[in-house]
Amino acid sequence: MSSATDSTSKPGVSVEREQRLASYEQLLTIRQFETEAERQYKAARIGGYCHLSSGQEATTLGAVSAMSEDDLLVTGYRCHGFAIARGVPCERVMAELFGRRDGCAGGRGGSMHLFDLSRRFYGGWGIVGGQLPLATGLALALKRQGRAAAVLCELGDGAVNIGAWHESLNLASLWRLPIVYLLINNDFGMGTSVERASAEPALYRRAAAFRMHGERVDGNDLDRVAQATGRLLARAREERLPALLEALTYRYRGHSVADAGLAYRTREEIAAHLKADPLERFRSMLLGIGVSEQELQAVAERVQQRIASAVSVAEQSPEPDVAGLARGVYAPGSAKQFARMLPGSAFGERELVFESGLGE
Amino acid sequence: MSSATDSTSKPGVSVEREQRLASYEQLLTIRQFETEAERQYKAARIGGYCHLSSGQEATTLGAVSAMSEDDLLVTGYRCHGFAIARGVPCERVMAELFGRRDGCAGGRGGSMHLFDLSRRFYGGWGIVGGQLPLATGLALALKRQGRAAAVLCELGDGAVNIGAWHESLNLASLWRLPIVYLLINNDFGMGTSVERASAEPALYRRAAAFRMHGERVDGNDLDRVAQATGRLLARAREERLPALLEALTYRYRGHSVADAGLAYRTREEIAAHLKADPLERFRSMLLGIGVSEQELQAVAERVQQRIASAVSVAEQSPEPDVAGLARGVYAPGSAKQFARMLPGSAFGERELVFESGLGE
Amino acid sequence: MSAVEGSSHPPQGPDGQASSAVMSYREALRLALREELARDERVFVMGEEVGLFEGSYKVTAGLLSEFGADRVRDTPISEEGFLGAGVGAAMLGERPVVEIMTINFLLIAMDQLVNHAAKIRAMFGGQVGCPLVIRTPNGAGNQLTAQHSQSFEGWFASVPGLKVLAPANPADAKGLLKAAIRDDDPVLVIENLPIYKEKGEVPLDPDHVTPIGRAAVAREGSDVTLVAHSFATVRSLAVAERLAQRHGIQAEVVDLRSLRPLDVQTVAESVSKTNRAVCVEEGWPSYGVSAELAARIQNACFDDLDAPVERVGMAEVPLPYAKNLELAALPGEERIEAAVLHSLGQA
Amino acid sequence: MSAVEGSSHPPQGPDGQASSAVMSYREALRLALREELARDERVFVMGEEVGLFEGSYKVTAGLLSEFGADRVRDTPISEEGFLGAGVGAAMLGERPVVEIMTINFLLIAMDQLVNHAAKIRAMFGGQVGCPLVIRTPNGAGNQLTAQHSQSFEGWFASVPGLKVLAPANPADAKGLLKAAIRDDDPVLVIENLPIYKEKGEVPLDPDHVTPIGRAAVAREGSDVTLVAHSFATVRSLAVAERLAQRHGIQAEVVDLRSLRPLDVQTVAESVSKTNRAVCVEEGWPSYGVSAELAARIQNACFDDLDAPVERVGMAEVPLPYAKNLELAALPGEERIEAAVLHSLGQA
Ligand SMILES: Cc1ncc(C[n+]2csc(CCOP(=O)(O)OP(=O)(O)O)c2C)c(N)n1
Ligand SMILES: Cc1ncc(C[n+]2csc(CCOP(=O)(O)OP(=O)(O)O)c2C)c(N)n1
Ligand SMILES: [Mg+2]
Ligand SMILES: [Mg+2]
Repeated sequence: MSSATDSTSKPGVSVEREQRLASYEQLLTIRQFETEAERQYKAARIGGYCHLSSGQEATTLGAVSAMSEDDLLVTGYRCHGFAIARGVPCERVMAELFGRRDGCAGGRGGSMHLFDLSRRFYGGWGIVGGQLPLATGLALALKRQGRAAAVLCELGDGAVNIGAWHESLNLASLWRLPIVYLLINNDFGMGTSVERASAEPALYRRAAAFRMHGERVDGNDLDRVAQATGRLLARAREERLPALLEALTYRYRGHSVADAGLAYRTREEIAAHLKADPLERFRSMLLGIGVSEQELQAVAERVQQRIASAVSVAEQSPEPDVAGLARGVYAPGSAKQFARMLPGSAFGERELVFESGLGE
Repeated sequence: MSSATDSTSKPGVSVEREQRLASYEQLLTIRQFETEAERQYKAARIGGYCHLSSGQEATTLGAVSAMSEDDLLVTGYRCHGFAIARGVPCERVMAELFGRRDGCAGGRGGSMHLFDLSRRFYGGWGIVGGQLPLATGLALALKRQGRAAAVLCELGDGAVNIGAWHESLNLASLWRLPIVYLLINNDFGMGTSVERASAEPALYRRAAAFRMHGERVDGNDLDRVAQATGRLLARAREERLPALLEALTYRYRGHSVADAGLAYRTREEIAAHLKADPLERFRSMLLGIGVSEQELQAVAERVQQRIASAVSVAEQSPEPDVAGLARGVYAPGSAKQFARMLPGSAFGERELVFESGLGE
Repeated sequence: MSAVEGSSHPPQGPDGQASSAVMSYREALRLALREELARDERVFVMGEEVGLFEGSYKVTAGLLSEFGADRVRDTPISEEGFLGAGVGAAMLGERPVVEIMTINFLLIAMDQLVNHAAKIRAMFGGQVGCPLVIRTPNGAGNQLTAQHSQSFEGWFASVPGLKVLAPANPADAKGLLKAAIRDDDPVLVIENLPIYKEKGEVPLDPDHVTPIGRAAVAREGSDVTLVAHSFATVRSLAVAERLAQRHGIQAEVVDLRSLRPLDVQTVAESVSKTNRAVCVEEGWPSYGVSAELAARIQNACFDDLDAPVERVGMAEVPLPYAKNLELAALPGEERIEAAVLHSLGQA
Repeated sequence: MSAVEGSSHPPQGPDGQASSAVMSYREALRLALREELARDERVFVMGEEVGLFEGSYKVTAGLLSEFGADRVRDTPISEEGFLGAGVGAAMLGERPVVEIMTINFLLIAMDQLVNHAAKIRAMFGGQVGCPLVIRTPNGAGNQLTAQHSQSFEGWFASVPGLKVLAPANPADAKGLLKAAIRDDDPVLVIENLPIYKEKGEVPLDPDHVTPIGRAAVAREGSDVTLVAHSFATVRSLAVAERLAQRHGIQAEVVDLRSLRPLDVQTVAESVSKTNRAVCVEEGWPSYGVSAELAARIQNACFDDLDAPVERVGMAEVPLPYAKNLELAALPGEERIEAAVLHSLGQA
């Protein structure tokens, strides 16, 4: 299946060349999307928390590119890149950040809660480590349903010290669930370095506490991330064995747009990491295999246009309907169950909440 | 300090002999106390849950005997033996089980919540794993206060899969806290064997996830338990290094008195374990070093009397004063803060709760 | 409204079986689980000691041997982990029924239930639901002490996205648990330790469910309305008999059955008739279920009330162990009776 | 009752300093922490990002460099672990002040707070206490969405053994936090995201504390009583001005400041005077703080009430992200105003 096997034959090379250019385009799309999101946030068209993943693109894309269509993706709140890598159109992500009807969560989730059922992207979650138990449950359901698919569940280095991590990994291993935990170690959870948070800072080693396979990979190397993820996902699908994959990378921006990101690290440290920038690295590699500057320029222009058009689609998308505020709180049919709650419920929002229906 | 160094000289032997007889008396006291508690429970003089530790006496006594006076003890709900080993008089434990004023928690805690501040026994807790974070906090306080003491925190094999375990051990290791986690592996958490609950069933190995020292000991061997605990407590006091000590033992009775204990294991299994009974083992050892049957008989009689007298003290101890129902809910002085809560509080218990005072 | 209702097919077995049978609350719950496990492959039961041990309160006894370890799944002591696993499985269309041994341990899994399960449908724009059931007993009694005697159901009833049911008798135990399993939203079913052994007539029709959001008038009366749920309903019914016998007072007892949705209408209709209300709960009343009831009643029945709404609940203390203190703290029949008499101006 | 009180020493600096200064709520909290850290060696601050990062809402800025890493302790993301560590440290006589980044994350640590901290003194017969303080902001605003916009303080206020405070202005922020730190019981101090930047006059006397269990009449009025806490007080004060200007209605605003103990007396005195009450909260009203208030008021002021107690809170939905939906869901000034007018029969 992997194109690497074809890499010596001429057509193979050209297929691979196309694929690599496409990968570059995706990496650049994610980077530029984040840059644009920051700009729009500062222009107050995006609210809430906004966590950028600039610097982590190789991990994001590498891992997602190794997923099969049937696999399920779950992430934390730093999820713009994951949504894009999984194929959610930029304009649907941007519209979500703008809180508009065409957003991939209908404008209800925002930056932290992207979701796309059609692409089996099961969110976008905001409580650190909170996605782990439920991602493990998705894997349990896959197993019960006998589906040849696995879950890829992203988490950050900050999430490995929370109880939910421990309980989830134990269950996954005990029950042999098809799940790969992708631990993005970007050195920090907010302002706290891994060493200041984790008594065992070689995080992948913690998998051993559950007799689970754990390994570490250079998260700035797209190929290695893709290979490792692909191998572990295949093993999860076929042998029902979970695994922990730790990817070492770095975030260039602050924890969220509100954080300058300098209270806990130096400019020099950031600069040093910028030298290993996965985009630059990929670019050099492309130039090395004979891609021209013009071709790269063309990619950059397409990306720029895509982002610009995402912004304009988002701008033009209507706001959600206020009358539907309570829509989706409960499943269709529930309004009947709530009908007898009305007397004495003068909370000032009766019209908004009860009368507009709940699931309807 | 250890009497073992003196074991060749004549006076040393005699001191050791006395100590060993005393240990035997304590082991037997715990065993007989549990037997009596079961009897009293079945006679409906003890209520609530009642968890017996018969079979686990060598671990209990071995570990507690290695504590210094200044060390702190924390346990789960299976704590009768720990209280007795720490020196709480049997009658104060029995009175607690009877729910009487002379109980070591004033009749308010019951079987699961024994407590004795004067002996630095900090409870007696009923939520599985719930004692771990707070025991870790006691160790933090010891460290802040610069005290040459450590915490001994008991937990069961069932508690190692709960989030609180993970968070606590990570903090203890990260902050170098003086605490030894004594993991009593008695093969089961209720009806669930270690293998059915823990993906890594060699539980002591889990300490490695926190770069913490972990080791396993035969929990039916009082000396080994005492040695290991003593060594690890000393290390905790002196080097501020936490540790995990797993003691392998077995509980003969059901999970609680209400459980026959046979749905999940066979009579044969229990019988096999009875062959390694720590009391029998200790008894043989005593006979081996020249203790006479008469001496043992004298011990047995003293123990029997002690337990009988504990029951009669408990019986005679008055019930707590109903008018003081709310006593101790808040610190002294708090009634003033609550005084303005009275209007509109017609809950039918105003007299009991508010008017009898809170801390007063 | 009768205590059992909503059955669409009048129950009639193929060989003329009885349409109902007397069984305990515990057995009624077990029957509901059995029927739903048999009806729908997606249903599975998960929790501590639900399998081999047959349930710590024996609700799931026999199910492991009937349905196997995949459908009746024992878990480690990891409430947050396995409740969360239920959340995820439900998102993928399974119908997990998670048992939390007692409501006290649900505090460990709050994040998965409140911050996750309750949010899923709305937060992602309706793309996916979470048809999860959580069964757990609340309540005190038998000297289980401060950490094991609590009633937190009002907290969950405050959370949009959740539904909270609390059957007070065997028929509703079966009917509401089945309704919960068939519902497309996360539903918390509050069981109760002292009621497990109570017996009652239970419909045998496997398609009988008790509708969600409907209170029941468990006893008719004209002088005062007792509003309760779960074990407090049992106590209230006993007090109502006592009031009739000793004082000639006819108390109506409204059994809420559902805390969210809350059937304010049935409560209000009753209070409008009796003009007096006493709200009873097993838990602490301050900021409890009775607070919401009193707040609703004073609003819906402002002009009908002849006396302030009274509330009775557990004394506001961590429940002590000693039997005499426990009895003094619990909302016993005397305390409820006193509140009724107070409401009627007779004390 | 004035908003600041309980100062025993009239504040007078050695070189004639001012007795109060204008500062933000955030700064007032920081000053309280600094003063208490300086006063008492046993006090230490612990939480995620409280040190090097200077606090995610900058409350603890500067404290690490002033007091060092032992007194201002950064933690891993382990809410249950470090809150529990606070419980244990408090049992041994320390005075930990634990920061939980927002109240939404407190759900992870419920067990340590509710099942442990709250029980300690009573369950062990009074042998040991737990003088722990937990600071955490509640509330919504700025599109933080469903998982980050909640107000659970009523849940904690229902738990015997805990005390729950909720300052609404800088002076009380300082005075109540100091009172909490000096108190011998576990105290939850509810801060609030939107108020952090609000400014006000704050007493500088380091011995000034605001007494626990005393509400404040934040504005006097005769026509209706608005009862609120935390940010809802700020909103209510704004609505009161609006009502005066537009409708000639004089609203009295009672700022609860303390939810447990609850100063029912101040509320009842006010409602007995105005004969009408509107209870306002940022969170969901069903089973919320306003339920307890309405229940208490209808009982304490039964004969004085001219209209049912009204309640205003967040729409009962997981808070959506889109700005227009968020605004529609929050208990904004229009909604409060409408409830007041309704209470007065003017709408
Ligand atoms: C349980 C919980 N505690 C605290 C927070 C606040 N918080 C949000 S992100 C974050 C840091 C997480 O770091 P990491 O897991 O390394 O992910 P990264 O931000 O680096 O992607 C914290 C503390 C939260 N959302 N949930
Ligand atoms: C959080 C929590 N979940 C469930 C329970 C119910 N429970 C009480 S004891 C127990 C088994 C614990 O086993 P283990 O830790 O091995 O201790 P042992 O009983 O063997 O001493 C369980 C599940 C509880 N008390 N707390
Ligand atoms: Mg990180
Ligand atoms: Mg065990």
